[in-house]
Amino acid sequence: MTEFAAHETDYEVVEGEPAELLGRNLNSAGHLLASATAFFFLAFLFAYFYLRSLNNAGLWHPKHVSPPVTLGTLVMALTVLSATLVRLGVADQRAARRPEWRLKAAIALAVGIGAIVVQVVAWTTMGFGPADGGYASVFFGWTAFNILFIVGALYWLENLLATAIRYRNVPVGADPKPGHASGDPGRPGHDIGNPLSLVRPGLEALSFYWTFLAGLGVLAWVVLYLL
Amino acid sequence: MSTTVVETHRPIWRRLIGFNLLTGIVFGVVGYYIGWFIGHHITGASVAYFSGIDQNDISVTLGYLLGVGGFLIGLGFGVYPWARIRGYPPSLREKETQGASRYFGLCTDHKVVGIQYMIGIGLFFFIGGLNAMLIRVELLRPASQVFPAGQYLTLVGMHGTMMMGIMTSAILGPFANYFVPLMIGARRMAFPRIESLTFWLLMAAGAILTTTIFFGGFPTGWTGYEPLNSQANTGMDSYLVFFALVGISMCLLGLNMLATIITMRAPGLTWSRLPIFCWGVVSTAILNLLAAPVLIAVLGMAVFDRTVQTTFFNPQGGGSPYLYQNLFWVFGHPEVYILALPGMGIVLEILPVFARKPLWGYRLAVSGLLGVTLLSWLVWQHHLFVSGINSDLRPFYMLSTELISIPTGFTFLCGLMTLWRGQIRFSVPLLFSLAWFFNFLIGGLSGVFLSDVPSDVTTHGSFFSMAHFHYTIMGGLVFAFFAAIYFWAPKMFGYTLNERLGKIHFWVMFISFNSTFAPLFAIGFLGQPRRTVTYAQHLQFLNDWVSISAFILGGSMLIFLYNFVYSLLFARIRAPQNPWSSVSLEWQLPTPVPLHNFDRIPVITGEPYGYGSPGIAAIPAAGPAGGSA
Amino acid sequence: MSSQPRSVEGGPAHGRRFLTAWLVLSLILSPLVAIYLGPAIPPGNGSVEATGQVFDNEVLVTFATPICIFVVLFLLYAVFSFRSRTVEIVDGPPVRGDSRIQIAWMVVTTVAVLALAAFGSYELLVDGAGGGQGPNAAFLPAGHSQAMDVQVIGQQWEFTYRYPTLGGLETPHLMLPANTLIRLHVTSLDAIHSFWAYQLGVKADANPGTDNIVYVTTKGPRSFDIHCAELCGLWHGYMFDTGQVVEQSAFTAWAKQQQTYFAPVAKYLPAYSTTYLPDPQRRAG
Amino acid sequence: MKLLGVAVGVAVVGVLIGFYISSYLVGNTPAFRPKATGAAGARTVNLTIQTVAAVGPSLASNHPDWVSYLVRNNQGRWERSTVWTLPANAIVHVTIYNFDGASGLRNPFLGQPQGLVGKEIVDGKPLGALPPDQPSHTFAIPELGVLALVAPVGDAAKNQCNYAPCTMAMAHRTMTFTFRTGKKGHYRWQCFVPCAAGFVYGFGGPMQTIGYMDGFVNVV
Repeated sequence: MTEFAAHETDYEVVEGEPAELLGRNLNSAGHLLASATAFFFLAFLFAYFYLRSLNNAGLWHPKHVSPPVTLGTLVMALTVLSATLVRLGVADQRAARRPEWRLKAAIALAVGIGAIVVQVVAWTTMGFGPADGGYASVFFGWTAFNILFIVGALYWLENLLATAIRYRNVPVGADPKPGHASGDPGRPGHDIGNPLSLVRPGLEALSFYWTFLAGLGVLAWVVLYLL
Repeated sequence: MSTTVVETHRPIWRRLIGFNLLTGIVFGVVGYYIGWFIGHHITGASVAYFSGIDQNDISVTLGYLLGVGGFLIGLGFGVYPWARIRGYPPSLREKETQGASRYFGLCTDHKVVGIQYMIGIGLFFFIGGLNAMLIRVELLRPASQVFPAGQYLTLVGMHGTMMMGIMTSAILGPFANYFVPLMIGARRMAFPRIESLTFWLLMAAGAILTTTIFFGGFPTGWTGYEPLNSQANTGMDSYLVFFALVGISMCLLGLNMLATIITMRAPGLTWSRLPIFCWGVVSTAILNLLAAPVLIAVLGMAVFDRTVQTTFFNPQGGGSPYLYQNLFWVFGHPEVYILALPGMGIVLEILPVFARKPLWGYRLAVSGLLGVTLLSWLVWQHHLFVSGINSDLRPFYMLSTELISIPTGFTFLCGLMTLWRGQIRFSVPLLFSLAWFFNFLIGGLSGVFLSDVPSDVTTHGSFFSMAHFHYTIMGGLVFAFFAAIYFWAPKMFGYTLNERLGKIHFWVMFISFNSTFAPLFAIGFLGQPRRTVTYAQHLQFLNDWVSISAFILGGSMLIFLYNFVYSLLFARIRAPQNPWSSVSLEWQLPTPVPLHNFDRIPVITGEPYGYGSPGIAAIPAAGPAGGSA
Repeated sequence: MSSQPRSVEGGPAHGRRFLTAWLVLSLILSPLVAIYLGPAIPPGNGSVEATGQVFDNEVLVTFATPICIFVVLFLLYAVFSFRSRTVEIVDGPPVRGDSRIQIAWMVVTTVAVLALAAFGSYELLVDGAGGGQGPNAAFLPAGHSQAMDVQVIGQQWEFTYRYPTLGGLETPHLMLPANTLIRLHVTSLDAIHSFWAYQLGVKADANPGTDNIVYVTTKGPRSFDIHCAELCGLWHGYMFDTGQVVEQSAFTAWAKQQQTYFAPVAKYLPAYSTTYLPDPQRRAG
Repeated sequence: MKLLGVAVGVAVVGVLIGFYISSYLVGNTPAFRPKATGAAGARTVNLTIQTVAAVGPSLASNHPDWVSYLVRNNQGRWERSTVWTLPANAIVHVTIYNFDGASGLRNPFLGQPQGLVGKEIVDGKPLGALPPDQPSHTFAIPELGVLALVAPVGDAAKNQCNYAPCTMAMAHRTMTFTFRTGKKGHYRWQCFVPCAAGFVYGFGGPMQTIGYMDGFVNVV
């Protein structure tokens, strides 16, 4: 009982936590986030089939509404490619092939941004607007939010890549300069023994989530363009 | 408000500069106007009929979103993402300062966030309650008198939305954030920064909802049904943005809770040793995590309908109002249990302490909570019994709705049997817990009427259903909320709340609560629809009775407020470390709880409610340092 | 901190005492509720469906009585006979559950719930119970093929009514012949309304573009209140009206009078249809 | 001392906010009471109102572009009030000058006047019913069964009135009709024509705001 009241703990307690705790946190968080995302897009899936089955005022899918199949397929393909590259990158990272995984991650990032660009082009060049009936509404809503989630995942990827690049010359186990971890050099004292040890947990969680998101992208592609 | 405050000796003007609430507000206002101008630039004259500035939904919505962004950046939420972009590894170093200032900004200490939540939610609970008082003022007379019809609808909508939105976190916010890490022997939440983010998102949302009156209010009530939603003024955008932000906050809160309880339990704390309150949090968090995204999605569709003219809900454009009703209630019904489940957890957590007995049928109680969590997904169309969709499925929804009373019954059985043959010691928390059983009983039984279609045809959308969900939500959630405050305040604030004032508060609140909402069952059966500014002459007596009781109910809240302020700021009677001599983990910590809770992670060797059996180690022995946290 | 617990044995047989009290009270109160309170519950006997609802409410309230008594009595009994009378804290017996009680409880609640659901479903499916059941419900009341069609059109903020059998006559007053099976087609032109004929025990949401059918069998002549029961905008609180059930002869006379009164506008009315979707207005005000 | 300053500041801000909110909550156009003539029980009232496409900045600062009803007050000036106090069981002679174009009805049935004393006169000619695309507005008190139509100004008409106040020199139509106020009560009146430009179904904004296309008739 008295052990509890011993004294106030200092930062080292938290900052000194083993990397595998962060790993477990991020792992569970990645799965939870994926399930939340799934429920989010379930709403749009439901909207698609519900409005399609009702076809109110015969305006579900007017003649002139023709989705941009080619560009849409390209978006989907780029997303899947990016996710695959990240998965390969994880393998490299596990095997301590640091330059290789950094390269793959960079390409994956570029490919993901490419997907966003292509989607924007598709929106601006296609022959119908959001007001053109049920299908157009679902199309715009679904693709827009899909892009939003992709941006989030890419931000995460960029974080990990940036960390890996910033500490590329730090041998594993060495100490960084004070205040590096918080990004606030004004802070005294040390933060994290080994920043690079914190990259892999994030990377593994991300690769799961990013793959899942790409899978949802494939689903969107099937529903919006093939059905 | 907390004794962990260590006064920092910097002049006040120095403390006001930097990332805190003040800068947050300033940045927020700036962000709003930036968004407003952008939006106005986009749709200047491009959309012909957006003639007046006041009708430009795009400007208002963009303004709100950028305003929230600026608010968060001003609070300091921008620092860490920016550091990550530049490649710094994750860290918890920032924002663990001492002093009162930490309550007005981003703080990653879960205990600070818990207290922030309690004060912030209390503020908006107060505003929502004031709206209710004004509603009852209007209903003192059958004809519209004090408020014009439109403003009355805004009052109704703000009351409902405020309560159903902000109060979703009434238990998870203050108490789960504060006590789950203590109960599971952890030093922090899994994601402290997200934890703080959920709170400030909620505050931004509440502020946005209150600004709806600048835009003429909104007429739809808390459900925001389409197509009335698309017809409404720009005040509607405040509602949409508010609820979307609340949804994001709920989702992240649930994610954080689940991650924490899954990964950060102390060694030896198996799932079957988890305190029942944590189980209540788990089941609620699951609903938070999965239901809120549906809400965000459907509100996103509504925003698109209002801004870029999509036709999700416009039957003349290939949409359907039913789509909104379905999706909204897919979220909406789990949301009702998001409000109810934590109450069950709290009550079952408090009873053993004051009955001096182990929780009766622990596994049954847990299965009850999880059963409600599961079933709450299968019942949403009982809100649409008379709306004319899937009428052949009504027997199924009738069955699934009534099935929920089985797991709910488990909670009752466990609670009652815990009292049985106990050594009951009366205290304010116990009184509120017992009242919970009575209120929830009435609420549940009236729910059977609503779930039974032939009876529902008359009661649907009448004051009967209104009385029903006030009995379950206010009688369930708010009573549990107060039970929790009186139970845990000694640990949270270090001072005991005045017992006598507490008992006065309880009796006034309990009696006036029942005399407010019991007559509403009759009013509903006698044919008064919800949300109407007028009603039939012969119902005036009952309505006046309800109004006066409601004013007394409001007064009881002031008694509590007085007790709270008086005990914490003026009386300042130091609370013992374990005033209820409870055996659960959070009470074994010193008061005030040190910054990182445990200098050595405890190893749990026994079940959480070891009352009456000395054989079981009541106090978990402290294990080797490090452990699993 | 916690001293030796009291032993479970000894003390009066609380369980038997409580159960007897509960049984006695329920046996006394439930019949009283069934006889006196039950029939008094609205919506009354304005129509066959309303009578059915009253019966339904009677069954439910009778069924709820013993449950209510059980919990309340249990709380009172426990509070009064198990309160600790010692100054120092004494623990109760460490009882952690009793599988027999748990199983019994589960069985009882499950049976009760299933019985309730079955009863409610039966009551619903025989005649629709006066609730809106959409355009194509599978279960229809007997003799629905001879039902008289009346259309209820909700708009902001007034209900108007069309009689396809009277040449699509439209009128702001709802008049129904007595002792007839009526098929109400409820629809809306703009926002969602809900047509609630209180004394007839009828409620059906009016959704734009939807034909929400509800059957009601009128009884003798009477007047009944009509409310909008779904929030529909500014004047929702003022969207009420009074309808009449009259003898067949009076009904025909009234119909003739209305047809002459509303002759001028008749030629402008659209052909009778189950739903109407006028074009959205985009013209300057 | 500092605490006191904070307290005072909070109090001031709170009072200001409270004042704003309460002024919003009870905010309404001022009630207008036309002069009534004749003995009690058989009183007659003359009510002159106009409908205009946009109420204009001089009469409404916050929504200058909204369509609105205006009433001529006892000094003969147009004022924006849609809350009128009328004596019980009185004969009310209403004159409507309409400066607005056609919007069209959602429910053509509402194109025929109802519940009036005698016929509604449009520019001197009695009105049977208006075709659905014609009506510019309606003046309806559903609880009294009163419904009067407002005929439109043709799109081709010269010298259209853009926003209030409009002069009689501008293109307009004149409607006159008479109705009885029933027993004492608090009746709402509204427009059934979806004339709110820019809102879904044309039924937002002015159509759902007292002071524009909605109001009260207080029968005392």
